[in-house]
Amino acid sequence: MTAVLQLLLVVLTAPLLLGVITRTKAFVAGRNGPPLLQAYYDLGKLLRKETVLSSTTTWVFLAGPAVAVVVPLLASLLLPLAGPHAPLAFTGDLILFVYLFALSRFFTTAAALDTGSAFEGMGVAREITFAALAEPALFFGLLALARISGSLSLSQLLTVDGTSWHKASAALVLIIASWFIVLLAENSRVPFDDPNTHLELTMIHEVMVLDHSGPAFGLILYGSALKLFVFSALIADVALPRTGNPLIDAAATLGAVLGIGVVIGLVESSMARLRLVRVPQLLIAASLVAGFAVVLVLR
Amino acid sequence: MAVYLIIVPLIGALAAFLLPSDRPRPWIVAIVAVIHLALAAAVIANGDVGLASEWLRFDALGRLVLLIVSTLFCICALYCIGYLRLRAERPNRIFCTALLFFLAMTSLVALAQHLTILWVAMEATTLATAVLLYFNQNQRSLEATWKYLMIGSVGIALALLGTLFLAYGARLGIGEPTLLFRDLVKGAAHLPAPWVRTAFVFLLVGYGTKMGLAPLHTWKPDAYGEAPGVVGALLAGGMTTCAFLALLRVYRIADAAGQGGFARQLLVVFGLLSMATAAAFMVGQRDFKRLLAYSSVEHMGILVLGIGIGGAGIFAALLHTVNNALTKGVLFLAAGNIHRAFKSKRLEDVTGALRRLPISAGLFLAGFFAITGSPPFGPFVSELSVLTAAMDRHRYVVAALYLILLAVIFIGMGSTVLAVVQGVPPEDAEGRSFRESAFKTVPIIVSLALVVMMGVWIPGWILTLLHAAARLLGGS
Amino acid sequence: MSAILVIAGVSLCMISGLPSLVTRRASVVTTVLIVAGGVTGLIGAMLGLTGGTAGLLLPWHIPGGALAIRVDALSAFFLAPVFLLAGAGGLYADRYWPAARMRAGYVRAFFGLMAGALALVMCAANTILFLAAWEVVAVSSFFLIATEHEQAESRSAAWIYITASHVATLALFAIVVLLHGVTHTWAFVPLAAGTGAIPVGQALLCLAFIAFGIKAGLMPFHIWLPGAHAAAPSHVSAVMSGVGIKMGVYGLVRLLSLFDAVPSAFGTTLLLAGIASSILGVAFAIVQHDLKRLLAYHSIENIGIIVMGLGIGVVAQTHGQPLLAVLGYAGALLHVWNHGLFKALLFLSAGAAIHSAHTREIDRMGGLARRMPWTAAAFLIGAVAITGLPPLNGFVSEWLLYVAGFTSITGSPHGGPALILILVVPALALTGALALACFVKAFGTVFLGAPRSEAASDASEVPATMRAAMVPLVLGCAAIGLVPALFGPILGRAVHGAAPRLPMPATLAALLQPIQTSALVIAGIAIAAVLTLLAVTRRAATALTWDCGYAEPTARMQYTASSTARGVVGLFGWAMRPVIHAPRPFTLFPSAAAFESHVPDTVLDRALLPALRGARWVLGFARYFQHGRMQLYLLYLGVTLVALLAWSAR
Amino acid sequence: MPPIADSILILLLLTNFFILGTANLHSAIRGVALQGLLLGVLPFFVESQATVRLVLLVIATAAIKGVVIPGLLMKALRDVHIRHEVEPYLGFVPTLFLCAAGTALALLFADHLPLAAADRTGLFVPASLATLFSGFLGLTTRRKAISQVTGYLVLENGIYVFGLLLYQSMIVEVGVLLDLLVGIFVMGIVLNHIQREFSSLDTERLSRLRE
Repeated sequence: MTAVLQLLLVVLTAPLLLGVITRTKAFVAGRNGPPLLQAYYDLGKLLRKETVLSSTTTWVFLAGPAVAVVVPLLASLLLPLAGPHAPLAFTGDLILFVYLFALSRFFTTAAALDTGSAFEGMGVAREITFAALAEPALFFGLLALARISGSLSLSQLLTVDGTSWHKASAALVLIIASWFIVLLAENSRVPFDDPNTHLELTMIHEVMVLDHSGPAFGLILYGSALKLFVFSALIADVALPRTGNPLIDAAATLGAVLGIGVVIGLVESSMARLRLVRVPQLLIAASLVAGFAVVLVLR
Repeated sequence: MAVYLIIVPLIGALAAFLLPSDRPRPWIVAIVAVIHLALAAAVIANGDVGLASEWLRFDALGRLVLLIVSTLFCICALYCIGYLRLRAERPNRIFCTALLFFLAMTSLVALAQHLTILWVAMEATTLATAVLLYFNQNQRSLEATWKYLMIGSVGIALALLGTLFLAYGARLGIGEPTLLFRDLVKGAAHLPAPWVRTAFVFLLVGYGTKMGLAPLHTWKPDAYGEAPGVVGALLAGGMTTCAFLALLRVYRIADAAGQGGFARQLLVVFGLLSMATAAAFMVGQRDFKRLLAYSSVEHMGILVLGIGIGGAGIFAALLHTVNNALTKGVLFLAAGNIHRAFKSKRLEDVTGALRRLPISAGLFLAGFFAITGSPPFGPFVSELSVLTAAMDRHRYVVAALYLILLAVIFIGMGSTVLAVVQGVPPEDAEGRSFRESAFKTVPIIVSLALVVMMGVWIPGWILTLLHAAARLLGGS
Repeated sequence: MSAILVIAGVSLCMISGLPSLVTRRASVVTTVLIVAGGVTGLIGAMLGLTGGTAGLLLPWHIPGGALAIRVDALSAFFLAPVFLLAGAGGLYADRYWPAARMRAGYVRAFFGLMAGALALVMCAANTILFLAAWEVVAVSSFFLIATEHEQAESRSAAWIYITASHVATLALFAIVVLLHGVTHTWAFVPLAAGTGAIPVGQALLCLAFIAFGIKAGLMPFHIWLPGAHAAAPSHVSAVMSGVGIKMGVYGLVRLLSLFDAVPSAFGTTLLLAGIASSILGVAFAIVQHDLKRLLAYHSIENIGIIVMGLGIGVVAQTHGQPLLAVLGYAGALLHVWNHGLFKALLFLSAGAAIHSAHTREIDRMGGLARRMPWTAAAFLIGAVAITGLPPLNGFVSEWLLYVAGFTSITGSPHGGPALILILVVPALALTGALALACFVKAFGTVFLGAPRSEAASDASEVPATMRAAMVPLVLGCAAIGLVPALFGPILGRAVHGAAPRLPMPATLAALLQPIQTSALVIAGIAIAAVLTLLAVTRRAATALTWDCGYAEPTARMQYTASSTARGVVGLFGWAMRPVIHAPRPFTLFPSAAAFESHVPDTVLDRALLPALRGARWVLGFARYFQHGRMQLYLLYLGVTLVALLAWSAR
Repeated sequence: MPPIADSILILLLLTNFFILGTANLHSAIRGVALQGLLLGVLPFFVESQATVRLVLLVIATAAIKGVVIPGLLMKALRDVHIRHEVEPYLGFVPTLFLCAAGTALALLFADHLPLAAADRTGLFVPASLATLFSGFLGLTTRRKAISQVTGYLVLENGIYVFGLLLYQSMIVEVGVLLDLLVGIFVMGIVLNHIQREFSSLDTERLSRLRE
């Protein structure tokens, strides 16, 4: 029951998050930008379009988009979005959560290299480098949470109750901060990357998908929306207290996620992209912040 | 019957000397060698103690050395057939005569129970080998011979003085200046300590020079470097073994006279010093025959180290004597082939031997791995046993130094050996004439096979012989 | 029974090469023999894993030696991959190194010898037999590395290998003899209680760290490994890297199992060394241009992961956290299997690629996936597995270690000493991410995109037997990844063999159950999704790669491996010092120029070799003592005599 | 032990100094010959009753050590046309000092060796050791091959001196004589070859084999 609810929540509302972000940016910029559901329209259009494949490519090229959609869906099943327990919860599932995204990264980057285009290679180089820096931050946060909750399953790990907020509020704040940075990096948002720039040389994620078209490209867009949603939900889970009632919790999650979307929009409209050389520094800072959280909880 | 071990080679030497033509001489040497080996086998098999006389008789040590020398000589003699055919341009009368004389004298060393006879025999081997060294009759070999002769004679003279000191000690302690091994050991308790210690020092330096312990080894690289490979093999495997036997006899007396501790101290020092010297000179050695000379220095060091450690070390040292002799046979003979084929023994000219003469180079490489203590070769067992003995005696520092030096030596020796055998041979027609005929390879293969046997399946009777010899020296 | 099968397998492997040595036509015989040996031994090992301990004792006429074979759970666990890889490698070699090729008999013979001796090491119950087999492996590997000794590169690789390996052997001499000193037997028997605390025990542990560290290729003892694995024929590299370096791990585990308590400091040392070699190993791997060197550095990384696990086990055991210890040992041991499988798979498929593209340079391959799809698929599976991604086997073992790390932070008391184990988590995270980067680069550059050289564009799929040799490895990777719970009991026995004082771990299977479920789910859904998308776009039109308006992309314009790695090199500048030969254009119209960059191994090229050169220079002074004048030589004689006389007069 | 023996031994030591001190090869060889003669007559004063063996020994020793071998060396010297200077590596004065020091040390060392009552007064042991030592000096500090042979002869004389203490055991002088004979005989041959090959007896030419 909760599983279905949660799955529906993720599958249906993920593109909405993109809409919220663009609307926020438009609002701040004083424009009345695209409609809230623009992402849905785009997906619909792309699914109807025909596909053109590069002559150098192999099946790996299409494995990328497929995995990119499957992974966030599976990962979402590990999170307690509706109700206290995730549909799929066991000791050590947190590691699976992180490694699922690694899996998708492997295939998306491989798909990019499959085209043999210099630009996409460039994107791959950046993606894998930055991801290597983002991963420790994620794990430091998980370590701290594990210490706080004394559990190795996301379901207990993320349902932070008042007492532990009372105990380790500082650590939790640090974790949320660092994870927010990770979220921006992993989903290639400003200040790491600008999803709607058109200078291939400056991009990370967008440049890797230059050659995809039609349904495959649609899947990629949808996949990135899902990924953004799942990461936001992860942070939301840390922040939110749980009632235990699936519907209420689901609503709360959705609200929080959209809230995070608004924050992202504000960030994007308030600052510009970083120079690439600065990106690692910011990510290492994020890792240090999370590491500090670990130190706090161990103290 | 044992006396034939000496007489037969002497007759052979005479025959070789009188024979007018060069061709058949190597065959005489080979035949005599085979007969000698058969005799030796018979002597060892039926535990023949030799003559009735107290002066010449076999004990376990003598049998062991006889076995080693006779086997090695037989291998070398067979090799000589091919070698001397290759060097047909040289007259070989003196060479063959000296070879057989050498065999007779080494047998005498093994047989001698009287220190003076022992000494005389050693002296005689010195002379015989001096003649052998000069086979090439060029300036270099002459220089080598001269140095060998001078240093060797001085050493042997010192040994004589040491012997006399022992005799005087006997005169004081026992009453009559006997030099009979048995009497000395029996009456050792009464020998005055200062004489024993002084005598031991003189004999150690004297026979140590013949063995080539550092820093008395200086003749070795020149001699081994300039001599034909087969002579090198006989020196490194035969003569040094005899000198070691002489040293063992003396050690036994000193030990019985209560000077064992002092003697062992000296031996350990000499052993480690020899290994260290060898290591220092092997690293970056550009001449692969001199390299083998230093390897011989190293293994003489290991031998005396084993004795110096005492206890199980004595057995280990004796075992290593066998392995060392056989392995040196492989190395020197194979090196001789490479030297002949490339007409040089410097790394500058010799590379890719595996390509030009696969068998000899392969044997050379195998010999290298054998001598550095890799299974399944004999030295692996004996070198490990030496280490075990050191640990059992709680000589941890000695053990550590031993291991470190072995490592350095492996590095030094390996870089040269591999440079010789690996790579692409230089493109020159010269030396292509060399053919790996059966006589030039089969004896080496036999020798290697024996080394493998010593590492995989030591025959029971050899073990019993070794144990008996070790017991003779107060080991376990 | 199992012992007999194992020994039969060993002998079959060892003799397999002889026919090929005799005549070129016997290549098939060799293949049959070694495959038979592999299968026999594998069955034996499996029996040993499921059944009880079995032994075999034959006399051996050397002092202290005895042909004593003992197949307990631990030995069997290490034996299984050895025999599997021996068989696979032998099959692969049949066409990879055909009789027509130079030194075919030589390669086949030494390969069989090495594989057999390797198995013997893992089941020897007599220390001298262990030592002998160990050295036989070392020497035969040396000959295999030096197969193409005409090339200076493989000469030096072989030389460095045999030197390092001999140092390890001498350390092992000391270990064996010390063991004999404390136990008074030449068999592996448990040491007296408290041996870990006394000097002898500590000496044993230090020597073990050196000897087994060198053999396993643990940083900073890894110097020999990259060159050796690059120079050897691929099927040899597969065995050397897949199971050869496990010899060190086995020795370490076996020795530790003899102690009743190992000092915690040793565990910490293992942990830190493991972390260092996993991170630096993968960092160095990323910057390699040579496909086989790249894989070799990954061996260093994976050995690091294994040793990390052992470190966890030791530390946890000394601090009384059995569950944690079990997790550590289990992770380490399972990773021994996994690494054996996927590393061999990678080497075999890489060998196939090299075989068809006639180069080891990553940047001269490319586009091979279209030309040799099977090899590409094999390599991809290996890559996903070694990166530790679900749903393949690499993930399972790394997951166990992660869980150990997390358990240490949840389970240990405030400021508990075991908290150091949490270092495992970030270390594994970084390693995993970098490994991903490295293998995306490798797979992408070698198999994807457009061919970067003539040879690569003319490449074609390798013969069936070579592909067949990869099949069992693929199956192994998949099996352990998808149904890990099946292997729980086996793993439990092995762990018990490795740490007899731990309670027999029964929980492993239960622990792995959810992983199994999710792995199956992931695999199912992902494959389904990919297939549907392929079906949907079956009729898709094809065009040139869209290169942002540039309509004529050439292969040379592709992103190279080294530029893909640049970002990471930047991060590790403190450990790696790249050497860059860049052209400096000074005219208005600079002429054609070449850019070349490579990263020398910091330990070997920047520390060790210079030190050795220095030592050699110093030793050079000894020459003056042997400078030809006989008077001087006689002087040595006299001085020695006088000195000894003085000593004797004391 | 009659005092005459001791005085002969003193003479022996003096000849050591002479051999090391002289700058001329001829006189060095003459010194060796003198030593040989001295050693030859020495047994008379060691053994009281004259036996046939004694006489034979005296004649043999005197003949070989005093006449034959020096003669051989002289002949060698005549055959090879080299300058007759000794050409030492180490100057004469330092050599003599060393020799003196060696003699002193020999006396010291001999003290801690117990002697039989009969020999207690004698100088045999120190004289033997001192001569041995000066023989070594001759071997190590001289350049010409011939003077090295003379050095070796002196060394042998030292051993012979000690040998006389063991007059009873026949074996001793047999050893010494044999050693001398073969040693010098072979050396003579080799010298001959050296002369032929290098047309010189300067050992500088003989130092090509080196590291």
